[in-house]
Amino acid sequence: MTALVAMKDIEKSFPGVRALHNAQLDLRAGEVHALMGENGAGKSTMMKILAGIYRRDGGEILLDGKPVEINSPRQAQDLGIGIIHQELNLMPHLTAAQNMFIGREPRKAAGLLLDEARLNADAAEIFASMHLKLDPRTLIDGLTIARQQMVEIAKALSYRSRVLIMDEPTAALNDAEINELFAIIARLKAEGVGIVYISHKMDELKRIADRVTVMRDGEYIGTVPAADTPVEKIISMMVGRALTEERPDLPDHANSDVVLKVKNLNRGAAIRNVGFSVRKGEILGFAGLMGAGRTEVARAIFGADRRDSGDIFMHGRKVDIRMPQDAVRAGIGYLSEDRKHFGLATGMDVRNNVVLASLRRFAGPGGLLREAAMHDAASRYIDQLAIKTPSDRQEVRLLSGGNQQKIVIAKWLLRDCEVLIFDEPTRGIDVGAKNEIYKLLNALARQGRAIIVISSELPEVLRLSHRIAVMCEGRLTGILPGGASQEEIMHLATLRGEGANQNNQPAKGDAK
Amino acid sequence: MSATASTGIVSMGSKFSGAHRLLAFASLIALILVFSLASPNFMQTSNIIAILQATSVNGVLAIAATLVIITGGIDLSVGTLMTFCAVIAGVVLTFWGMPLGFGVLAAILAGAASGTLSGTFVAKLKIPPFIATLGMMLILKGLSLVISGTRPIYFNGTPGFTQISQGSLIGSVFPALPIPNGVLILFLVAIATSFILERTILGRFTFALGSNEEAVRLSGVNTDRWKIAVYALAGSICGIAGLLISSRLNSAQPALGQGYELDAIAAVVIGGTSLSGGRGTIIGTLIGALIISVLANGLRILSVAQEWQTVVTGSIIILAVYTDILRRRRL
Amino acid sequence: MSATASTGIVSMGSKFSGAHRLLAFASLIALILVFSLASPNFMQTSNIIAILQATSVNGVLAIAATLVIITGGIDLSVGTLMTFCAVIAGVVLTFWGMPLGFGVLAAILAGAASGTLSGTFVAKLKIPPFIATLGMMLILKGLSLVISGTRPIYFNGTPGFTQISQGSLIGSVFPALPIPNGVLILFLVAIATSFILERTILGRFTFALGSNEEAVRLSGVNTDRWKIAVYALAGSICGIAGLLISSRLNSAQPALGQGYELDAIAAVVIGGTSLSGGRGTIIGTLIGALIISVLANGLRILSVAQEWQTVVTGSIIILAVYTDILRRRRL
Amino acid sequence: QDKMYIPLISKGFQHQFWQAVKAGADKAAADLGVEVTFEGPDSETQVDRQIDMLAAALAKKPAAIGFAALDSQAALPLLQQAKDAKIPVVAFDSGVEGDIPVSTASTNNIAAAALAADKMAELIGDEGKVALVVHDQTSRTGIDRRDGFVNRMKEAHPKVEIVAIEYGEGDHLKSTEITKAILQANPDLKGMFGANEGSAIGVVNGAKELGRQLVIIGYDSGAQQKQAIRDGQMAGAITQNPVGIGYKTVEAAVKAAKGEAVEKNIDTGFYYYDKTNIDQPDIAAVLYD
Ligand SMILES: Nc1ncnc2c1ncn2[C@@H]1O[C@H](COP(=O)(O)OP(=O)(O)OP(=O)(O)O)[C@@H](O)[C@H]1O
Ligand SMILES: Nc1ncnc2c1ncn2[C@@H]1O[C@H](COP(=O)(O)OP(=O)(O)OP(=O)(O)O)[C@@H](O)[C@H]1O
Ligand SMILES: O[C@@H]1[C@H](O)[C@H](O)CO[C@H]1O
Ligand SMILES: [Mg+2]
Ligand SMILES: [Mg+2]
Repeated sequence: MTALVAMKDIEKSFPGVRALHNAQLDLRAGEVHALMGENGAGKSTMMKILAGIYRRDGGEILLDGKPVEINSPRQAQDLGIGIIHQELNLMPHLTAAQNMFIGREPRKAAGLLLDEARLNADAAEIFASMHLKLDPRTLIDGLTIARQQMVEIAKALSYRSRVLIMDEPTAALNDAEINELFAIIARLKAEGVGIVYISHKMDELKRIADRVTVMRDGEYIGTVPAADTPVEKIISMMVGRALTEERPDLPDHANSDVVLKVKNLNRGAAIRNVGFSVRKGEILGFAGLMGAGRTEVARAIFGADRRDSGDIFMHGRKVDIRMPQDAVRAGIGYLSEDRKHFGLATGMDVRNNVVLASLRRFAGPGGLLREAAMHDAASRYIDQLAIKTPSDRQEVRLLSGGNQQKIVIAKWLLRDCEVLIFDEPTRGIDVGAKNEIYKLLNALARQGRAIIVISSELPEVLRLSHRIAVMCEGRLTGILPGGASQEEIMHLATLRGEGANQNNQPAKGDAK
Repeated sequence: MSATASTGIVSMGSKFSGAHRLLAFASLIALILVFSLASPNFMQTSNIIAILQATSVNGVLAIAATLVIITGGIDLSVGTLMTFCAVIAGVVLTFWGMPLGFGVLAAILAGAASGTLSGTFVAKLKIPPFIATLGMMLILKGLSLVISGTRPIYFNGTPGFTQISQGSLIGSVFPALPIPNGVLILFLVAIATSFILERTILGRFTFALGSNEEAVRLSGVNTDRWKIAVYALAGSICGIAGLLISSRLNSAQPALGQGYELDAIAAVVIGGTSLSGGRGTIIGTLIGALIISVLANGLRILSVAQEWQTVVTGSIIILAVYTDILRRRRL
Repeated sequence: MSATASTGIVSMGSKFSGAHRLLAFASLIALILVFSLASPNFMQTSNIIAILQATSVNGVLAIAATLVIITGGIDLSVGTLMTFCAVIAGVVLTFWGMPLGFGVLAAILAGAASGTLSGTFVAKLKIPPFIATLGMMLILKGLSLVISGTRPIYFNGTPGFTQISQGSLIGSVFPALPIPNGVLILFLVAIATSFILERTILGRFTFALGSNEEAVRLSGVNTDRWKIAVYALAGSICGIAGLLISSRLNSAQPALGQGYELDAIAAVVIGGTSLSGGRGTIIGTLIGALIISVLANGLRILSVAQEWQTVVTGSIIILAVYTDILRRRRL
Repeated sequence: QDKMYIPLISKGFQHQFWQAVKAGADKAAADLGVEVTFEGPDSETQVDRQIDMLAAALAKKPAAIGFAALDSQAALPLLQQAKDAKIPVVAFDSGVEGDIPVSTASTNNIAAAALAADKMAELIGDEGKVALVVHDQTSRTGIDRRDGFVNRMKEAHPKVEIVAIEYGEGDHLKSTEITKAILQANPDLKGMFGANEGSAIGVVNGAKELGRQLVIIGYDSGAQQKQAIRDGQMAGAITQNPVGIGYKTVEAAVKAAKGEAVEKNIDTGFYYYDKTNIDQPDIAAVLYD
């Protein structure tokens, strides 16, 4: 059978970067085709060419065996090609429904007026099919990243495309939502839609992919069937070598000093009486479903949001944190889950983003900046985290999503805080680099830092955490030891209602 | 990007937009109260009408500016475009002696044409709106002088012309309410523009462009065309302003106009529309324009020395916006 | 957000910033060439000096505006702040009869104080920069009139005062180069500000604030303090402009200043600094300011009728920026 | 009502000329025991702003109004309103067209500028190139002074050539730059006329900065202009009698409000002053700082 889409010998360069060289992909109707590769391998670029956003420098694209020119997003749409972008592309001031149907609004009164009722009904229908409980009239601005991502997915579905590109759709989703998405994918597949699926979550391959195409450094490496290719094989195709997985070590911290202690933290309905502590050298994982309030807790501790009540102690001494700068001064760093809005100055270069939280350290007399030292620091992390960038002067905006995430991590590593809170640190990061980051977190812990990792990926929480705090609806429903099972976590993560409140009692397993 | 910081606050505001809109009147009401208490001459029908009349031109200009600002742009040419349109009406009515309707049409079309040009500069040539409309501001200013022969054009040959702003349709029906047509037109323009913004596809794109133009483009929309349409609509509204002012002055004053853009933009921003785009209301702009004229009128009625009027106006503008911010934060 | 559309263009420019900076002169050079060919009176030492001197006040104001604009803000008060500082110098030197140095210091400190106030409104009270500085513009305008008694203050009691702008240190060393001190000061201010922007922590935060203020705040930086510092620096630069203009006119003219902000901001934007913040250069601003004065001077030398001067100026501003955009796109 | 209230709506506020008018009005107010306010728009182009000021003044139910119209026709409806409300209007400065004003205290700007032209011609030997820096291209005073000067030259001094007319908004700095460009373009320029205080000072500054000697004739007074005349940088200038205009306006308004007869036209006069007569008491009386 002829492929639905065939991309051949695709070439694409940006100033100073060859993003694609001899890249190829063929997609059949009714298949899920995973596109895999390290951060910066060229996956997004390849798909943007298919979606009419970038113009290719060379090669050809065949649709149903016929060559096509795709010069604009509009043309791609007309050809039945839809895309869910890696970076959210929403209008924050518009509602979910308005976002989904922008440019395709239902009209009334002979096309003169918008039919807002039908717009909302149409959106609600799609949400319902996704089992998504969301009022179509909600402003995007007020949604969490995860829900914004769901809106993007709903939008893509509304086009009823024959080819659907999903660029890391699950990066911001939790398990329940991922399950929902996979059910949708299965339905689309049955309808004969061809799906290109990009993800760094290896476990997803086996669940939904039919075939896997691997890219490395912008080049085509190979296409293999998903079912009978071991994940290790795919990983080695991606990184060019085999990866050894480090077993988590679960040291006992019961006798180490408590570094950070949080008591009676409250903020509206989002945080209810949360208290816990983290010891020197310990990694405390935070698990929970979307909206459980983990991010809120982290932001409140960090002083990014005001809190209604609650005390924070460092080494037993109460610290007054009103603004992030107070937190950083007290030795607490927070890596936000939303890198684009809260993590990066995307218009600035790699170097300046890496040093952003430590800039004072590089300022000499008269505020003069020591660029050479800044360059050294940035270069160190570019090497250590394998950040793919032409130089430390490249604008961050031009890096691939995963590499942007690494820069945020580098920023906080350089700042060297005693307590580091990582909110979804590996979002969008490739397997190889993920491994590096896990190693790094472990090393930081061994050096005596107290670390909090918030992650929606249970395997990640399980693999990293020395203890696991679980939240549900703004409450801390329990703290489990490192070896806990997924079932135990899920139990606490769904423990609703007042009874679940730990009422400031040290949670199970919490250090006394 | 820099707008991100405020999203938290604003989004909450929009949650309570009903209450908030009501409260946005607060600064205005407070001002009116203070002036009413301070002088018996303030709260009189004739003075209220004078205030409304004084608001009409700036109000209409501010409505035009609101549209462009919601797209994330700025329009510095509203003032001189108004004058240009007035001059065009003068040419058609006085120089060519054509009937009233043609003059009205010519002014509005001239506005639309100029807006289309600005919009094209911005959308197609990617010239920053500040520069495109600054250029247009100067071009139109010069052209008004050239076309008019640097002299006011009087409309004495078209007796109906002064009625556009100074007559009172309402007053002829309800003699107790001699509200001048200029004020009526301001409210009609406000209602129509509000309707376009909230109910039509053009309005939807106006907000969408200001919110995230790239996202709109990636959705396959011809953003350029819509942006040009917004500028053209804004331009034709400036044409209406041109009719209002020249009808009020019974003359097209070719040198007037520069500097008016600042008052118009100030009304927009006082009214809560964000200069970074994506957010704004016509009712807010109306309130902003009213705050400015109530302030000017009230301080004059109180016989505040002119140099102090300026100081007080500056302070109250800051205070009014601050009060609004506090109120929204508290909600 | 709305900046996204243009990002593609800008990024490429920045890669070749060396070449691009050189090319940014192109519009300026082209203008100079055209005028030189059109009139033998244009390319003469005395006229070049006249152009430079005509640039000095606007150039310094534009440098101040550049700082604020890079943070993503806007400063409408630069013109009236300049006047206010001039009046303060007048008070210190003429009313109080203190020595020259005190007047200079007072002007700069007054500027810094006013900038600190604007910055505090923006950073602490979260008042949009447009409103905060619009309010300050009016307040300062009024205060200048009040303090001076709505009369110019002359500096006849301080003979050295006119030397600030009109003397020529360079000329006293190289008699062939009678470049007035005003021009020298413009360049010194430009170099110093450029240095601060590119090399110091204040400069880095200026860009960072304009790029993504929230990200900077969440990096544990006291963004408010740095923002206030930027406004204060901008204010003190306006103080220098106040000294330049009053030295040149040998008087503090309390009524002058409003309207100057537009020329200053225009110079900034023509110079390639983005009104959405995070990007900009002082050299660009200088070029922008020079384009404006070359244009004004050249058209006058060619005896173009004033109404046409305006038209041509508007067109060339659009054209110059468009050429710049095309050039960057091609790179 | 204790004191009679008389608002003066002028064409400007911040110029020294207007401040002198205000001073005269304030003096009359003190002498006659009435209350006076004085207001004017920022620029002489802002016809509608002046109308708004007039409307606010009417709302205060004044005994009489002093008004210097930027455009008489534009103000007609409000003036009619004043007339209907029996509020007498006294026109000042360049007057108000029509029959509404009970009295007009104004300067004949055309004649004044013609006098400047005659003086200019005399000083440059009745031939050669001259240029004008005028404060406004469209305002009554700007037009009258330009045309008064230009037409007089054409009629009486045909060998004098006017090579440039530019407008500098009365802004000292802008007028300076304009002057320098004009001088640059016309190396053989013999004289320049600055049509108000800011323009005249600009011409003096521009000539000084370029080190050019030429015959400069100014308009209005002010400390700087007087100094320039004393120093010989400026040959002479026309002055009106702004203090007198202000005083007479209020005086006439008070009379009219009381129902007394007032003179229809009060010519407040204009004078040419130079080094020789600047300290004469009659001239010194009409000059201001
Ligand atoms: N507009 C651009 N300008 C310059 N370089 C770019 C641009 N877009 C992408 N690149 C570069 O092209 C390469 C491929 O990027 P791409 O985004 O396709 O990677 P990716 O495989 O999607 O990575 P990730 O898994 O991190 O999303 C990277 O080196 C990136 O920095
Ligand atoms: N900026 C915001 N505006 C309004 N509500 C918000 C905002 N951020 C979070 N919320 C709400 O606060 C609650 C807690 O969200 P939070 O992001 O802290 O959850 P989380 O446990 O970190 O989950 P996630 O996996 O989604 O990050 C949710 O109901 C969310 O919708
Ligand atoms: O006579 C006055 C003054 O000269 C002023 O400077 C401009 O307006 C005129 O009416
Ligand atoms: Mg990608
Ligand atoms: Mg979270």
